[in-house]
Amino acid sequence: MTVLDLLIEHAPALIVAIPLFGAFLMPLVSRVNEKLRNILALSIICLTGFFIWLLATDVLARGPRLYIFGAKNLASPMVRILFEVDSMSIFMITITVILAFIALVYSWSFMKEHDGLDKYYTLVLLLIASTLGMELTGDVFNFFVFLEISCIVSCALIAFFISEGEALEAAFKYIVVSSIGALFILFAIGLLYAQYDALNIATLAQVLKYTFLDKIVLVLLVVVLGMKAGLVPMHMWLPDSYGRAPPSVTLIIIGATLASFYGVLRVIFTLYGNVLSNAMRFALPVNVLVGWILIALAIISIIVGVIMALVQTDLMRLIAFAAVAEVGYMFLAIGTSIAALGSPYATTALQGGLLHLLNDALDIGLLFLVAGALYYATKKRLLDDISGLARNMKYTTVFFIIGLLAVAGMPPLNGFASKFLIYESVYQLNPILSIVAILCSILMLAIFVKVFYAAFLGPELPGFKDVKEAPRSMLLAMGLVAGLAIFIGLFPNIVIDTLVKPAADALVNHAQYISTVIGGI
Amino acid sequence: MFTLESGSGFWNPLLWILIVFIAFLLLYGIRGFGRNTYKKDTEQTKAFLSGNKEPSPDEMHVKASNLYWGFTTSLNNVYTALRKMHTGNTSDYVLWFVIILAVLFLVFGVM
Amino acid sequence: MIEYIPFIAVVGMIFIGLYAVLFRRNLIKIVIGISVIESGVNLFLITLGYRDSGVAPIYTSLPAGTPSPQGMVLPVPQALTLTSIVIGVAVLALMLSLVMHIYRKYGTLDIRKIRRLKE
Amino acid sequence: MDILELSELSVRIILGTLGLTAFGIIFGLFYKGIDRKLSARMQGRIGPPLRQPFRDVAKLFAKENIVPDHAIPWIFNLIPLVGLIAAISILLYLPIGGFPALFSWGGDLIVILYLLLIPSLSLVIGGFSSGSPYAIIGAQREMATIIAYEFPLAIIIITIAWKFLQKGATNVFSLATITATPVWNQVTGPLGIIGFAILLLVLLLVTPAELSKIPFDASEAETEIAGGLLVEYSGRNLAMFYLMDGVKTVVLASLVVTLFFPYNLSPLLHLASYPGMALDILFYLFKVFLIILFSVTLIRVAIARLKIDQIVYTYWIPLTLASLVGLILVMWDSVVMNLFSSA
Repeated sequence: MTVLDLLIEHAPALIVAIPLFGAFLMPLVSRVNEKLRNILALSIICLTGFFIWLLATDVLARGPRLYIFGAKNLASPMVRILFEVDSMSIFMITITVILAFIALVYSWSFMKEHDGLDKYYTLVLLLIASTLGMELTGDVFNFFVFLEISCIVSCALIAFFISEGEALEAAFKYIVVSSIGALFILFAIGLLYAQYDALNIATLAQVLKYTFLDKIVLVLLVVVLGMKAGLVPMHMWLPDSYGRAPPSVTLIIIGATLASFYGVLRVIFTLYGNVLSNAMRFALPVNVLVGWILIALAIISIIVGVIMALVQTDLMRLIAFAAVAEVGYMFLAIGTSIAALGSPYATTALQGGLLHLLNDALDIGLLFLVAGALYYATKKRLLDDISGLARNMKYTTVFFIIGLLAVAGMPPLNGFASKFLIYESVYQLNPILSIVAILCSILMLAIFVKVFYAAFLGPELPGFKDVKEAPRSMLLAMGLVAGLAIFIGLFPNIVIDTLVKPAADALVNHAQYISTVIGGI
Repeated sequence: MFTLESGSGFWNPLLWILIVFIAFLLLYGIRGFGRNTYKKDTEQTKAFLSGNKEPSPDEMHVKASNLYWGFTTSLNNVYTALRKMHTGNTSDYVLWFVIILAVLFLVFGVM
Repeated sequence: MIEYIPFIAVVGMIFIGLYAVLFRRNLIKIVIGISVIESGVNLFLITLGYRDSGVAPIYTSLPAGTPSPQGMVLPVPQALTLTSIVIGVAVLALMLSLVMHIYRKYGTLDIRKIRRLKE
Repeated sequence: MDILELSELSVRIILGTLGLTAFGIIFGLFYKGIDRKLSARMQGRIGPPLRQPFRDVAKLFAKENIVPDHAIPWIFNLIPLVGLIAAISILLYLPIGGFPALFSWGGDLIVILYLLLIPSLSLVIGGFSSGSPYAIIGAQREMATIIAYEFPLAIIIITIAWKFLQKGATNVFSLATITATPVWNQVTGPLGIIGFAILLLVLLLVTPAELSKIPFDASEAETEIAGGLLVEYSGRNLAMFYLMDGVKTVVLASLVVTLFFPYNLSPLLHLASYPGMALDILFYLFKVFLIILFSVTLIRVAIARLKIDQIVYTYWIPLTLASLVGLILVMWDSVVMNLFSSA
């Protein structure tokens, strides 16, 4: 066994362990040197990224991988902490690590003038570790633990600007909502354990029978994870917390939110994959029912998201409402693919939804970075207070234009590629879905054109004569995201073939996920 | 290979970029024939206000919250309802969660 | 009937906690409500692992004559509960510190007055 | 793809772009001239000569190109060009002159729907970037108009695609599929025909708003906001917008022709080769003329300008309802006919 094999074998554990270990190293290194700490944090992410790359090449080529803590094999009883990595997990951890890298590059200049940065970096790395853990784990209880860690850490990060009362308020709302949600997840896990004596997803998926208690579990898991992903009408914590968190970490919090979305996918496609299409309710297969419920919530999310975003005056809150709408697009796509399980357009919809997940993270992330740059340059949050910044902030303007076009789904940027797939698949289930999706994406365009006008165009106000362009590290971070957005927009097929298609196949093909564990006994 | 196929249609970004690039070269050339001078720092670069005296930029600036006024007023009912829904009260956030939970329990036949 | 009492208690605690979160206005009471929900869920997990007249699942100090493993309570729910309690303490501490800071900034603990972020 | 195909493709792209740019600009201006002449005659005036639009462009090129103080110069100058280029790029995806579309494998109806947004969007951003209150008011009205008419437009496009899908076609958004078997051949009964007729009518009413013509030109409204979003534009920048307007007219008329009247005369008359082509081109130009006559000239002569809230209302309530009725009729078409045939 070569060193490389060994590294790949232990990669799933290392991917979580390295940022976790690094997190607690941060206060120590902070005492030595600030710059060293920033470099160390970045290199920890790079190292994690390297392991993710190793693991990705292996998993994409050879199928799912199992990592069992404290044992070579899985023996009965099946209660072991285990990580299971399939192409879907690979897709998610790749997104998370990209977002984390960009956020850290951005933080370098953005957070420079604040104190308490040792804690900041500790929290950021912990959040990254917990998000990666949620996406890698093959065990429901483990998922709960990582979810709770990410919820505690996100809350602390949202409250980071502790001198503002609003940040505290947002953090309190976030922790109330998400800790109640997490407790319900724990309750659901207890129900599952009581029936099947197992905690890992694959075993549960195999023995699940869709009993009365399983229905309760399904509803609890989907609703809680849907809330954590930001489905209307359970979205209200999202604008509060996104709007008040430091813009440099909003990107990572988006990653954590998307991990909850991943949880929904795991629950529906893998955990309940065996039973959904067989069970009946109202003379309909349950997968159609689940799909239509998600579609209904998604449509409400899209509409409420854009309509509320149109009247927001606080820039970051406005972007957060747009993020709600974007989450709606993802749920629309996966709802369609669940409702139409097995038909050819279900696959297209699923791929479109997953690609949109990536694009949403990048586009909304880019807009938050731009909003952060504006905040950094002007110290103003309200759109009414700023004007004519295109004169002094040329690069930021260009990045904002890219973000605007991407988030509104204009060709040839990445948002168009995924929305294109979504429009051209969901209309087959019902034409109205596509119509609403198209209309709301145009409203999204109107919203961000308004932001563009308010922040960048318009006359030069006297207060902004000597506003400076954002510092270099922030420009670099924005440039990286913008570059990715353009790349995915121009070569969508490359991303779809290498990452999205395997992920979609892994979701649909849950038998493989199960047999990896069952065969590993 | 570079064409994104959805099963219902196609989209080839590279082709579009090429077309735009060629058209840009051509039209930029054509545009070059036009006159590109004007008298800087004279009356003619002031904003056109039907001959009224130009107020300071602060007063002339149309604020972001006034934009799309016609659209938001025509959706006034919707906005009133949505504003009522977004109370900002944490208990209401949890209440919505409980409501959705209850509705789905009903739909799935638990209750 | 008697074996159902813990489950009834679990449901009761969860509903009491939810009631506190939904209808009490004081932040501290909301935090207490969340704690009560958490205790309910923990009680649920513990109850799942309970066996009538079972002993603690420690092999080295097993009382003589106990059938193993049938005579022991299940260890896994206890491990889960311990983890959950630890997490619960962290959440509780964080929430209480937030409440403290909020009181400093807003000068009130009434949840209806702490809503500068709305619409 | 070998080197031969690649070179053929690149020649197609280059020549197609150059040719269609020339076509779009020349015929756009030509149709503009016809439109002005006709509307003048309808109002009892003599009207300008047909070549007046060409002269206008030539004159604008010779005028000063003023960049106002409050504008952001690089956006202000770039935007008219972007709009014109986007309008021209649509022509390559549409069947022009009775020939199949040049690159129907490169973009479909959804792509065209989005590309159509870019010229309007460029007007909006151009207006916003000029920093004059009149222009800003005009630009926000234009944006509201875009939102308004996009609703019925989306319904029309999705309905057509859905109908083709029900008939078992593949690549239903592709214009090649739609021109191969016109929508009127997809229906099974009178309900479908009525439905598509309603959709056609709505599309004809969407067209003037896309082109911001009276009665939907609240964004320009010369009499109240002095040209609106174009108020600060002059010289060659204004000429670019002028050309864009002409090209968009051709694009939209061609879109209507493609969706609803993709018929050619040559198979009917058994003409082949060059005479057939010439006839098809003439027939296509005639169809485009008819569309422009109905949806631009007649409407603009007959109706006065609407206020912006009336525009939003018109598109979101009556026209959206009408197109939804069209959608439902098209959806029920086969169902109802099946009922009859089974009974």
